[in-house]
Amino acid sequence: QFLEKGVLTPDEFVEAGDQLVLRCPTWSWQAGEPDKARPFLPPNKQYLVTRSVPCQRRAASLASGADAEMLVDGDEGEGDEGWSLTHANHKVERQEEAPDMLADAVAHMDVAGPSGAAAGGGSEDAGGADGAAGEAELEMGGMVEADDPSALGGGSGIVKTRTYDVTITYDKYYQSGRVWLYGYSESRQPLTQAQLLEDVSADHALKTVTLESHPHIAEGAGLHMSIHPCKHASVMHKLVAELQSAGREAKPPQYLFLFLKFISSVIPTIEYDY
Amino acid sequence: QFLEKGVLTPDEFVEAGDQLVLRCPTWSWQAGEPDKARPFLPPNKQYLVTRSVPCQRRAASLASGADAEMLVDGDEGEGDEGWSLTHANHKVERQEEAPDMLADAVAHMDVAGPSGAAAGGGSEDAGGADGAAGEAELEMGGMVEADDPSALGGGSGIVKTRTYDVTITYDKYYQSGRVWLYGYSESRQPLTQAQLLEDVSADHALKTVTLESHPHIAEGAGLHMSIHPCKHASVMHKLVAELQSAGREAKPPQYLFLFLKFISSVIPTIEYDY
Amino acid sequence: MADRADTLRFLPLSGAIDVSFLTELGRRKLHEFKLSDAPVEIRGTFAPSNHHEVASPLCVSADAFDSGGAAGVPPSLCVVPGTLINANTLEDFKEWDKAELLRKAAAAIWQDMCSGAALAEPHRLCRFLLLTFADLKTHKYYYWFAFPAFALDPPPRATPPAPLASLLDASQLDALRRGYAALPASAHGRPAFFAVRLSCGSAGEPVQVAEVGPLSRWLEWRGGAGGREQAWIALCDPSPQHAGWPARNLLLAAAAALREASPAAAAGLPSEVRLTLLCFREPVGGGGPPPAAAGEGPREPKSAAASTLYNVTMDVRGLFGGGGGGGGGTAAPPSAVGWEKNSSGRPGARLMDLSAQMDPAATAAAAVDLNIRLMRWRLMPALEPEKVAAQRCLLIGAGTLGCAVARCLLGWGVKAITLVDSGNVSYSNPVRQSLFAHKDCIGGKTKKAPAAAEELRRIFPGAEARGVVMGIPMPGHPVGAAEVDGVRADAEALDELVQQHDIVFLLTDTRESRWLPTLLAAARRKLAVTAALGFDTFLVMRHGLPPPAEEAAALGAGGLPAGYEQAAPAEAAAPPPPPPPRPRLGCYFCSDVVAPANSMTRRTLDQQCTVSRPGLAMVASALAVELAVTVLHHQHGAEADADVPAEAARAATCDESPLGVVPHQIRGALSFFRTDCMLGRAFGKCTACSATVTDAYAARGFDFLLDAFNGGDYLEELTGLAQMH
Amino acid sequence: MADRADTLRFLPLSGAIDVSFLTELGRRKLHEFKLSDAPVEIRGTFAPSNHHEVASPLCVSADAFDSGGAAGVPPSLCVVPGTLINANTLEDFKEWDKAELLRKAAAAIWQDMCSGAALAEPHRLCRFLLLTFADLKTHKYYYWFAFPAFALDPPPRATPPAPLASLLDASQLDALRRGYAALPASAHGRPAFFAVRLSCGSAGEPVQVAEVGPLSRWLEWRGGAGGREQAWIALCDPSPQHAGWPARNLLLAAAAALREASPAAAAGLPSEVRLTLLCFREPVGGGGPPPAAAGEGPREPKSAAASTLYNVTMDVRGLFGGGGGGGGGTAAPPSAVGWEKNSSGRPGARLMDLSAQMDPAATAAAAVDLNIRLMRWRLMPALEPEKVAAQRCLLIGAGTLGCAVARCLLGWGVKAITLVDSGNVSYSNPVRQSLFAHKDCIGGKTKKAPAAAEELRRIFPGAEARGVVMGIPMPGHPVGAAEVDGVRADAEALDELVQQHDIVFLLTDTRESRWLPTLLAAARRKLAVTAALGFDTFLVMRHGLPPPAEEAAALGAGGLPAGYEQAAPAEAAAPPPPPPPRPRLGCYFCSDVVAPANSMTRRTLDQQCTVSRPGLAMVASALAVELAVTVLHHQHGAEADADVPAEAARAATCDESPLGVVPHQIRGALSFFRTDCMLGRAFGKCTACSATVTDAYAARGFDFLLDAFNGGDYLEELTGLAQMH
Ligand SMILES: [Zn+2]
Ligand SMILES: [Zn+2]
Repeated sequence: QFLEKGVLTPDEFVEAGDQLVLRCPTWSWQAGEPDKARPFLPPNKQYLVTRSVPCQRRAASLASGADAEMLVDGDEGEGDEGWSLTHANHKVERQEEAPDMLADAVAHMDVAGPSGAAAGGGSEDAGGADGAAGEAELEMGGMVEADDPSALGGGSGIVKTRTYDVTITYDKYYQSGRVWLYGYSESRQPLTQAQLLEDVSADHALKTVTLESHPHIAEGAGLHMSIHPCKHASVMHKLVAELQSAGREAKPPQYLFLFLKFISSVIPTIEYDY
Repeated sequence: QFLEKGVLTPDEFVEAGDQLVLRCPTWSWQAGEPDKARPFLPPNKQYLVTRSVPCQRRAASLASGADAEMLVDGDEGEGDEGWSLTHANHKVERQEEAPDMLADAVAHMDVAGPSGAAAGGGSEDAGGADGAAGEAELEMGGMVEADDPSALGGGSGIVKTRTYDVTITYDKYYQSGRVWLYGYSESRQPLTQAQLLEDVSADHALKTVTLESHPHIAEGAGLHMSIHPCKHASVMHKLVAELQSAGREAKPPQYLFLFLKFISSVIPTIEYDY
Repeated sequence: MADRADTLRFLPLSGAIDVSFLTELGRRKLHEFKLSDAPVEIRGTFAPSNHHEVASPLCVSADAFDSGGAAGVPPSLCVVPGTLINANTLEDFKEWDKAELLRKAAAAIWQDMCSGAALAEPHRLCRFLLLTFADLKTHKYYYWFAFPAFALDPPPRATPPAPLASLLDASQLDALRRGYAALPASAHGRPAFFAVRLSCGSAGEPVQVAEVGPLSRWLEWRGGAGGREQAWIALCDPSPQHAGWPARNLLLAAAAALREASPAAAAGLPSEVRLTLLCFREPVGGGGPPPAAAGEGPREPKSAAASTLYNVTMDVRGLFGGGGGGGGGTAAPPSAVGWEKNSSGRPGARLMDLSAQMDPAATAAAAVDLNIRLMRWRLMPALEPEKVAAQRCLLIGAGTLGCAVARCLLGWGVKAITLVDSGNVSYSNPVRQSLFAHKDCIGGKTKKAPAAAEELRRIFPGAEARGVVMGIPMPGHPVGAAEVDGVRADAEALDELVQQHDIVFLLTDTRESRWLPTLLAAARRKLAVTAALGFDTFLVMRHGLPPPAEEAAALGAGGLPAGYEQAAPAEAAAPPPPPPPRPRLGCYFCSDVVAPANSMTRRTLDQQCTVSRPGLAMVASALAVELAVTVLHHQHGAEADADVPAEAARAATCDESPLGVVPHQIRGALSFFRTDCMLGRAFGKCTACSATVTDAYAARGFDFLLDAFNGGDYLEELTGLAQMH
Repeated sequence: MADRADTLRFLPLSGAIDVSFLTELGRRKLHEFKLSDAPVEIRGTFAPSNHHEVASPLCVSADAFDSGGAAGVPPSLCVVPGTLINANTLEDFKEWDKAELLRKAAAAIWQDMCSGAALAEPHRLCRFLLLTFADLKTHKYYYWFAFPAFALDPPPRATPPAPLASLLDASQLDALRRGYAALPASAHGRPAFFAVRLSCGSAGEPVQVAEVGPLSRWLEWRGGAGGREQAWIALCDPSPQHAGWPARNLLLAAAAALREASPAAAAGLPSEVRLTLLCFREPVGGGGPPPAAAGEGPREPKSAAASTLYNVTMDVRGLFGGGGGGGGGTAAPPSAVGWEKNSSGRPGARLMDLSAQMDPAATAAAAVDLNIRLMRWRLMPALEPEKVAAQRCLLIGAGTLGCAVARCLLGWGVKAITLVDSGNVSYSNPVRQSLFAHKDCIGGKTKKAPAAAEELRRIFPGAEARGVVMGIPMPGHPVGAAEVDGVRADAEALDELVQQHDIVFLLTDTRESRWLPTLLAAARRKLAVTAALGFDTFLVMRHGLPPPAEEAAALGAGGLPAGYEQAAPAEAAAPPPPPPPRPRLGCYFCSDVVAPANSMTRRTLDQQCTVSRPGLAMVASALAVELAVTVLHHQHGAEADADVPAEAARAATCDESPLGVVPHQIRGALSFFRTDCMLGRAFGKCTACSATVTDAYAARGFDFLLDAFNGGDYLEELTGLAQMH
């Protein structure tokens, strides 16, 4: 039913995942928490992951220009909505400014906001004055390392970016893949939910992002951001139809490549492989 | 505004209460719980009470016949609803059957029902087998009273009835009296709310009965049944208008007599004085 | 007269404890008595009986503890002094030497009688004992009243009572009443005992009430004016018939006074004493009848108790200290009686159990029940809230819609609510899903269905709410071999649930999850109500009920119900065939031309991810419940047909319940703040409710379902829908 | 070349701890390590950089504890062995002798270098230390990575790096990649270090990649084929530019191997060693590019990092045991460096604070915020959920309507909700009033307003909910002298509350209790929305906003706004007068011809005691909120005019917000399952919102209110309404 409806069976998902891992070795299968394993998938192939994927810019910075590549047809109503992706919006240009760490910190404060629960997060980026066992206190103190002219310090042209762990699970209900994102700030703090949302393109309808516990990962990490799969089948169906009308073949093993291409329009600045 | 709108000021309420106490000495003023006293009423004239008023039959037994005396005109809608009382339905005929104690007990059980909270109530009337320290256990045991041929036993023609404590408070919001009922079964158990409802005439619209804590009595007693005063003013207005059209005068001191006449149509079998 | 005299029997007083007394007793026990069980002086009151067959009890209220006699007691009541003994334990209460208690109290009364104090201060005659134990923790109060009296041997005898009205005419009766009302107030309220002086005219002349006075005057009045005057002793009688209990001590006190008054003559007097006792039961007091303005003429008299007169003969031999000794009253008192009998007629304590009053769950149940009744009273007699409340409701989905529907059902008094959902409560749920709170999100492992059921019980302890954690198998969602058993169990459990309930609410957020419940509701002929949301539009509809199986089979065979085919040969004139049934109403899937599996690519209202205006679910859920309630009130219930009221003539709808029209579908749009009723008939090729489908389910059961779950086109082929593409 | 050589600087590795590692660390700490802080062998991974300015971190994940080398590690990653020391306390963590720790780890590496083991098993060269302290209670994790390396004096020097592509043509580059990919798998995943053999053709001929092999081959390849071959040492480089940190030990190991390989020659060799270092950064691995089907042609190349070559010169004098001693590697190691720097660039530990992730309240706030954003994304860009969420809402009444309105507001993300009510929660409330539960009934003393506010916070901790226990003074309810101060305080407090909020919802169950809030909302120009219930009918309406005071004054004076009168003389051409304003919308009282005090006898919708069909309040409350939200989206906000869409042409409404029509009144009847929009203009004699009334309030304040409360006809006389009777 891949061609007809854009949906995928569990077996097809495994097949497509094997293809992805084979061709894009930054991806790998994971077993996940054993007690969360789904019976219809092999124990060691429960989900796919690629880690520490850089994400240099915020999706909002792409808002105006880069969208011409992506067409959404259909209307807002109950009609025949869908995606038409002619080009994945994946080219990242050099950004002159450093990542906006202040905004980072402010966004975090917004969320914790009035409840006074603000703690940690990206705050120390903004000066480390938030008191939560600031790093200054943890500096080496008495111990002095040998002077090391061989080590590069700042100004090396190396950019620190947000990084994401991207996982793909199989959604039995929607018979489709489902993407989950867990992000870290430039200083390796887990991103708050508000920060995560900065990396989602808000410019199109039909995107439904949720924050949930990951189905295969221990709860300790907090919530993962996920693109809700309710529209995946219809979008995949559309993409398959486009390919076919262009005379190309589309088979389940290629599902994830197409799928990730589609997802990259939702999270355009997260530079995972596919 | 008594004539115009059927409402009463606190002072008029006191005046009317004094009249009631004077003419129907079974009624008396009460101070109630000092910390619940309302400032706009004299401390020792917070509410009116008459106790142990017998109530031999259930209101439901009056349902069919006796209502011809009471006319309700107006419709159910938003129009000009009202009461027309030509005759208070207060005559109680001899009832051949003993009060239906079984029904009493069953009604009680209905309420406590599935929650298993049934305890006490009128249950021992039905045989005392409900285990809650049955009275049998409390009988005199070893001690035997002298044989007493002068004492009447059963079969004396004396009927045990439910009894009610009837109180009238002043409702500041509705500027009217408000009647509260607390009842006891034939064996002097407090009536459950379901039992209380058996003594309210259900045959007319516009009656709104609530169960609430009494505004001047300690909470320990449980809830009292009250006729909600939301319609009192309009009914009183109507009654006053009728009196006037019949050429009689209607003044605030007579309020409570009229009021109790009106209330007696809601609780037709509770034989209080007015 | 003596030959007609029989043992005079007295109606025992009945002690009535007020809840307010118990509340006050509890308070004093805690703050004042503590562990003391020393006697406490209290007071009770009784009224003269004013109902011909109801006795006035001796009431003990919160003000029983008030010192200062009758202060605050209404003038219509007689005050009775009493002694309270509050035991510390139930054991103490049981073991208390009640005989001794009574004996002591009686001895005091005896002393007063013999000394003559009783006549001067007659409140000494009527006393009571109250032994209590307050189990404050369980709200149980044990109590036992005693009204001490003396058992004489032989007992006093009397002629049958004569109605006072047979002796006094109306004017004399009135004089008596006025005389009583004019008695000076005492420290014990309305006088319970008094004396009446009568002047007897010559033979044939009526008796005249000469004076009403305190009991102390009786002795002086007795036999005055050379025998032309009589004096009665009178009791303000709590008993409506017979003589009231306080008369016992009154009579004995009077007899004692007689002996005392003429000690010299005492020895010579006959052993019998004759007295006239008036049991006074007049509604005296107050400032007269209410003003005429209060109604149309004087109030209807109650079936009032009537005063009566007794001619009493007492054998006082040996009672007052042998033959002679006057003055001292030192004779031993007769044996005392007076512990109250319980409701079985045996001496025994009673129990007032306030635990039901104090039980919040029972109180809540009663309050909710009352609210439901109130609704009927408003729309009497059409509304059947009990019928609504008795419905067992199955809610498929415990999300925004499920929570709101459950709450609305609770508002209608529905207790049996089962929620089916497989999901967990997530952090964004509580602000929209009204049965969850923040705590349910923490940990991410709280299942919605049981959490919702628990909250329903938290709202109303009487709710019989159940949460079933279960996924709904769906067509087009193939079942792997390893999962077949689990899916079978789910499908069977769901069927079981549908059969156990009366109404099925379909409240999931996707199209295909409604398929199996729709099919099961059709197969089991249960009322099904669907609510579905868009962003700012909603659909609420009821599913038409398929005809009963036998009827459907008969109609399918040839148009005549099955029963007729058998009956026809036997009867000469076959009954006329029933009118052809109107096409029934459709289900949620009836307007589809594809099977539900396709829903992913054909999005309709409910297939969008659940992002809608927050008010939408509240509106749709409420309407779903109200629609079901309206349908329940229709004479044909779930089989009721629907009609869309024409815009111009709304009132002229063809099918109504007492609650109003019973539409089939209600569609609304928040963008217009409008709702409209629509109607759709059942579709013969419907993939969820057509006979083809229900028959296939009846025949093949889970195997059929499995085919539907697995095969995308199976349902379309089966129903013939595929041919329409 | 030497003259161009400069100190070679290495990009330090960056340690990246994964949350999953912390979770696993916490678990092992609890169940395995307990109080042990003994070293634990773990593993980390890094990938070669594939982004021209982003360095690949050394990642430590939950699987770091997995024994068995690289099992489960994707083939694209290099495995790095590490040592974990988990301190028991923060003090231990701080006080730990980090210099000693580093020294020991470096000594082991030194030993491997000197013994030659490093070249044979190059994973011995790249190691890491990880010192941690897990504060499991506060979800704070302290950690410090060290990547031991040796600081040589003088440091190695190198010429500027040459891009690999400048030396190798495309085919040779490909050969190199394929050669690397074909390297045998090791127990440590993708080889981090390897060797490349090159054959150098005659002058001018391009360099050919002859072979790619393990690092151990390097020594043998070096200088083979009579100098016509070269050998490079290569690092799979995590750094996108510069040389990656692991190259430091690689270079030193190579130098040591050189000395070792020819001990005899060692003494005679020059003190400088020259090496060629390849920093390999190719996206090697996998089964080739994705199939063409995945898109239109090959994927856009990332801004990939490029491999580079360094010609390195190392001064090794005195490094390896003076001049002579080969074989032993007994020389003291150079000083070690490698503790990671913190984000300030100073050596220091880092902290990962998961408390925000673990804080349920923050999580809930984020989840709700997300839900709100989702709504905008659906209706982008018209929806302004932030604007809605920022409204401060005052709810007069915390009963059935108040609870439902508050819940619906919460659904819209509104946080500032104040409920005003003076009542207690009674037993029949919870089944209909959705912010109360059974527990709130017990005792009968729980105030509705604070209980509702508390429940709102229980639902959503971010709610800034307040409950104000306060009665609403009402016209026609005279205020006794003793009460004046209290009523004044209430009225003033209510005015204060109205001013502090943006929207006032009127949700009481009687007519006259709406009067004061209506007046205050008009006086303070706040949007007021009323909901009122009958048994099965409801009314939801917004109150028209009076013109601003100055404008009203101006209009009252003569029709021209006040500003114009002053400006006119100065300007030659006065601007044209503004068009006459359309009559504004009415308030709840505008259609009345009697003042609210009369309501007792003139019952309208809301004056009946609150017995209504349970669904009614849910519908009315939801519509009240949605109406307010729609109005907020209108360009004129609360001043928006309304129009009733004609039945025939619903779409052609004149005044709409992006959310749809903005009606004035919505009336609905459950008996028809219909709602209709209606419109009523403001009434000049309105007792609640007319200028007469608001002016009187502005002028006389509470004294005016007191007259209104006390005098039944005061308002009618004031407004002139009395003349209309
Ligand atoms: Zn159907
Ligand atoms: Zn107005």
